[in-house]
Amino acid sequence: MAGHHIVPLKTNIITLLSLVVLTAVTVLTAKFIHLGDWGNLLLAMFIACCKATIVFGWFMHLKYEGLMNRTIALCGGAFLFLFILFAYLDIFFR
Amino acid sequence: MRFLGDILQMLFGFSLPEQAAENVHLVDDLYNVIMLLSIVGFIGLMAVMTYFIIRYHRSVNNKSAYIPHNLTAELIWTIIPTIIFVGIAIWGIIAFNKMETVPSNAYKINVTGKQWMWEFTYKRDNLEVNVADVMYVPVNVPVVLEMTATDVLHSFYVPSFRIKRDTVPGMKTRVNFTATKKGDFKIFCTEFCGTAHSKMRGIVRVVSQERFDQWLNREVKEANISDPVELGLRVYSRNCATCHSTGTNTIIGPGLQGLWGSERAFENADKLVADAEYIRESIISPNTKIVKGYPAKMNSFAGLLTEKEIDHIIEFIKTLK
Amino acid sequence: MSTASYDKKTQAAHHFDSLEQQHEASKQGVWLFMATEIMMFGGLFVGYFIYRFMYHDMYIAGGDSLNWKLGALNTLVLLLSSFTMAQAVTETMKGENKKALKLIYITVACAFAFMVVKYFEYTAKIHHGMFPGFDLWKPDMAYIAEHLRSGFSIDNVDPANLRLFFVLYFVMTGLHGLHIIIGIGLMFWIIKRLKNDEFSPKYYTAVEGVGLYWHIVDIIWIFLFPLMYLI
Amino acid sequence: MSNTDTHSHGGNYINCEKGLWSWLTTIDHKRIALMYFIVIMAFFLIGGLFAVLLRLELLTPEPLFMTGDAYNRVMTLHGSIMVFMVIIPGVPALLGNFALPLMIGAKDVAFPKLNLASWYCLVIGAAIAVMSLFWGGVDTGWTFYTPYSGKSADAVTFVVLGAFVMGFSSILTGVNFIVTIHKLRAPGLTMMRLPLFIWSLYATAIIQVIATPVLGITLLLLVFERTFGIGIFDPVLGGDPVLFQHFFWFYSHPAVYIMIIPAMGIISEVIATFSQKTIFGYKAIAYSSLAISAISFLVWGHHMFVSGQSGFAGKVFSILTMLVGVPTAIKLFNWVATMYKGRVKLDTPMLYAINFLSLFTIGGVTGLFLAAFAVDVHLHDTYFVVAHFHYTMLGGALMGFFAGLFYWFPKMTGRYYNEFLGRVSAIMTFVGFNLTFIPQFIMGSQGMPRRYHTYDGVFAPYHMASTFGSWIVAAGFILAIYIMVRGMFKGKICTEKNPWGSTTLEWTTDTPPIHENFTEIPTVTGRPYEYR
Repeated sequence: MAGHHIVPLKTNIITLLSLVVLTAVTVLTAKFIHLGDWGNLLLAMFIACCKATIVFGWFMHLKYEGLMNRTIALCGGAFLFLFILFAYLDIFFR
Repeated sequence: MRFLGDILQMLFGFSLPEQAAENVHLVDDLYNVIMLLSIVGFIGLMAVMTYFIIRYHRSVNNKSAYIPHNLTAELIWTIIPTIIFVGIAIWGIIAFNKMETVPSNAYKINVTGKQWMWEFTYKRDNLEVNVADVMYVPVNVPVVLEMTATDVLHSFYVPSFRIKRDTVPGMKTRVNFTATKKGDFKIFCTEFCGTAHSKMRGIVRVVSQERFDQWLNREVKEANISDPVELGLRVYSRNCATCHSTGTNTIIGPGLQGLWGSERAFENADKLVADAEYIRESIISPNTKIVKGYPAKMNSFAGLLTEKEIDHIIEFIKTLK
Repeated sequence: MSTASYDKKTQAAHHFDSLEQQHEASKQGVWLFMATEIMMFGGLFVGYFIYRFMYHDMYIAGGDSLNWKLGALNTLVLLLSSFTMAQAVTETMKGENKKALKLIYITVACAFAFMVVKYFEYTAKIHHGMFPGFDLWKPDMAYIAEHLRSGFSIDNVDPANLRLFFVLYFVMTGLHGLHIIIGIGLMFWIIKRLKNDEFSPKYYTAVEGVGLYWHIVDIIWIFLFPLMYLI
Repeated sequence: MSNTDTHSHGGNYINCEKGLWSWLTTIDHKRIALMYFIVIMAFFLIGGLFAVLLRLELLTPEPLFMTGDAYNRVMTLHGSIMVFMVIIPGVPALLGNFALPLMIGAKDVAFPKLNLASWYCLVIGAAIAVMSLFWGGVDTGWTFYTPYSGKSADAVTFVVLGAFVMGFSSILTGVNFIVTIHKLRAPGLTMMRLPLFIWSLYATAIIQVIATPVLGITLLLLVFERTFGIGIFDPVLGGDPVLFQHFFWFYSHPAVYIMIIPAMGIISEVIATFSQKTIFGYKAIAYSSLAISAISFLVWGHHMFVSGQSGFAGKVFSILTMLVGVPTAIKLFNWVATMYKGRVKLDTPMLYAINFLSLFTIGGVTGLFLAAFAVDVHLHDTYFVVAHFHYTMLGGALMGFFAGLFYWFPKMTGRYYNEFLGRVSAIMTFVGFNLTFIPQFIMGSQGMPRRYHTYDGVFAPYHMASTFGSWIVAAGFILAIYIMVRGMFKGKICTEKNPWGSTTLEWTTDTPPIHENFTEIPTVTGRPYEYR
């Protein structure tokens, strides 16, 4: 069954390093690159989403999981994104 | 569209309130069309259902057919409702856009909703006039209301003009109309705002332009009269009348007649004679001394009434023997 | 080491056909619960984005007055704890309960470290009068002005709206801290069962469930850190 | 293949264990369903009592026997009890818990202990909410709009905490059902052979899992605002009350679909069985359940057209609200088409199903008025809205709920209810309901605002008619509950496995089912409604 895939130590270490690197990137870009308020916000969110997908994929074994668990994780994110989108819809044009 | 409204009114008594402003016919036409579609749809579906029940009742029919689905029928009753529903939505949006556009020469009135009364502020050559509960409006002149609230959510609703907008504390909302009929039209508060939410009603009085100017001049003149008792009465009528009567009967708070110099018993403090200091304190922080037998319902007026206005109220209460 | 209180779980509960089906069912149940965690914190993130759009200067001032170095340290601590938790799950799947136990201890240690850093941050904020609740709200505007980045001036920072930033800061990081404490409780539960040597390559559902929970708590901090401290 | 379980011995699930403790610690989904029956019916009667008190008070324009505050408290309690304690847990927790494992050939739900925990969440949450009565009740309306709910001196914190705890009952039931439907289906039972009630429970569970947490965080923020004095929605600090409405309605509109989709599932079952005919358009009904639960997350703005929300957002929400109406219309047409060339029999469940069809159609079409932007400006927060949501909630969800209760009554209790009185109660509720709420449509279109304790004399005749109607509908529902309770203890014993001649799995096991539901797990070969 797909559920029993054992993630080797090497993969876990690579995942950890990539997360630490991305944290450094997000700190540097936020502190030293000024792209205006929207630019910074979107860049920080993009990096955070990359880190989240890495954690979802490797640490939480989503890469080795069946379709159902992936759709559940995706639904959580998608409905949250729609909530933010429609809330902005109201605030932007008020 | 007019005949449609009359037929429906005759048939079902779904009469909408009178049409007393421009663009109101937009709402009524759409309302009547949806009503017609709904009645046709509902009666049609119920007729078909009733026919099936009678025609295929178990006592009459003993062999049920095996019809799992029928693509054409399903496509028809998917596409047609979608077209009708989205069509109604688009019509509703167009009608809203027309009602929403504020003409440039609109006359501005500020509306403030506060717990359980409406207050209207008119500007006339840098002089401000506050009026309570009755809003005078010239006929056939586009009017825009800039609205806010001081404490909780309220909602300014005039059924005859088909307009409604919440008044949100800390936010300016606007609504506009052009009254076409003279007369008094009811104002309701339609956002729940507490104990006397159902008493928070007012009147839009639509009058001719001359009559309006004459009224406004008198209000402006009155606004700067000097007699404190007269001013006290005006402040009383705008802020205190909803809960305190000038007699002895209780509305929500105690009656004010004979208050000056009388002995007052309190729930949470010992007795004292009512004097200027006591009245001022019970306006600024009402809950420190609550009169026996009354709920702690009064909001503080700190920041809402100036020192001068409180003095006028005290003068006015002195005259209430 | 007490012998296992009951033999290693090889039989599924009465309504499941096999242990495998029970494992898959519980994992899916945990994933659904993770979706609810995402949506719950999501509500707070929507509040954050909306108020950030409405009171931008206040958010810049509030964010700058936080100590981003402590935030970065906390992020690294949580990432490390995520790694050790993931590795612990791998060890349990391989049957190495001893190693898994050590790794879980490290994860719990990281979680405590995170809470200690949080404690210092909170006391510093309260010391500067920035706790929005009760009547502790006496914002030390000089401190905020001093930390404000260039290009933004202190005079268009309205203390009332600034309080909104700190309301969201304390609610979001406080709720996140509460979830860390729940995580620590769960991990002590796993430690007790590891000591009982209950888990085996055929049955390790509980460890994987707690692992998923811990990773979600880490992801929420991954989003919280830049929003609060950096931008 | 089914491994024997230590503590299941002779008799059916009701009498296989004795004593209150065996009930309070049961993990059998059928027993938990009966425990839900007691809690939900008790709160339905209390909520209904408050409704009759409200209508009695509104008989005359001037106050009759309540003060302003008392009216607001009764109005809020009626709303909160009916929404949080009766309709949201109603069909999914009670009938869903009983029928789901039986209909998919499983021995129990995936997480039985979690199932018991959700029952306790509901009871503890309800207890916390009812405690507010001792501190003066709640007078904010069931929507708890800030800033009034932030400032009100009443015990709002208790009801809000109660609702927060009850939210967990909903989430845990949702998680339980999704995993059960995915993992515990009988062999041969593919997704496209699932009975339609299971499809509706699946669609409802998705909403319960995704939307309820947002209500949880909203209520938590309101509790923080009231207890710690942090003013997140407080306009004095620049907080935005409209943001609270966004948070609240993001949950509460999908919540109205939590109420109605399970009832729709029951109607599919009842109409197929009592027409003895294959359901018409199985795929259409199954997919429209999913479509409704998906689109329901994008329409909440139609509650805020006039609340200060931007015009543009209102227009987007108006069009999306119309789209969510389409799958509902498809279902209605498919149900009526099922009766075509069937062998219709008007037993009590079928009468309640026809009540559902007629009343819910009115509820649906009046939704068109409220979704059209310009008309909603006039009709928002008037009695038109009150009548609309009663037609969908009472006429839809509750009629479906009672249809389901009477439909599965023989299987649940092993006894028959009184058929004649059942039909009388169905007709009484239909007549009383229409007499109560048709006048409210007329009042609403003439501008009678909602939640008014005293009102304008011009609306008096409508209120009077509505109050008379409320007595009849109350009598109808009391009769229905009386029939069920009496039937449970004194009804004619029913040992017949399939009293209605239905083809779904729960009618293949014996009445009332044994603890493990099936002596041996059935294998499914065809589609669920094979009435040849």
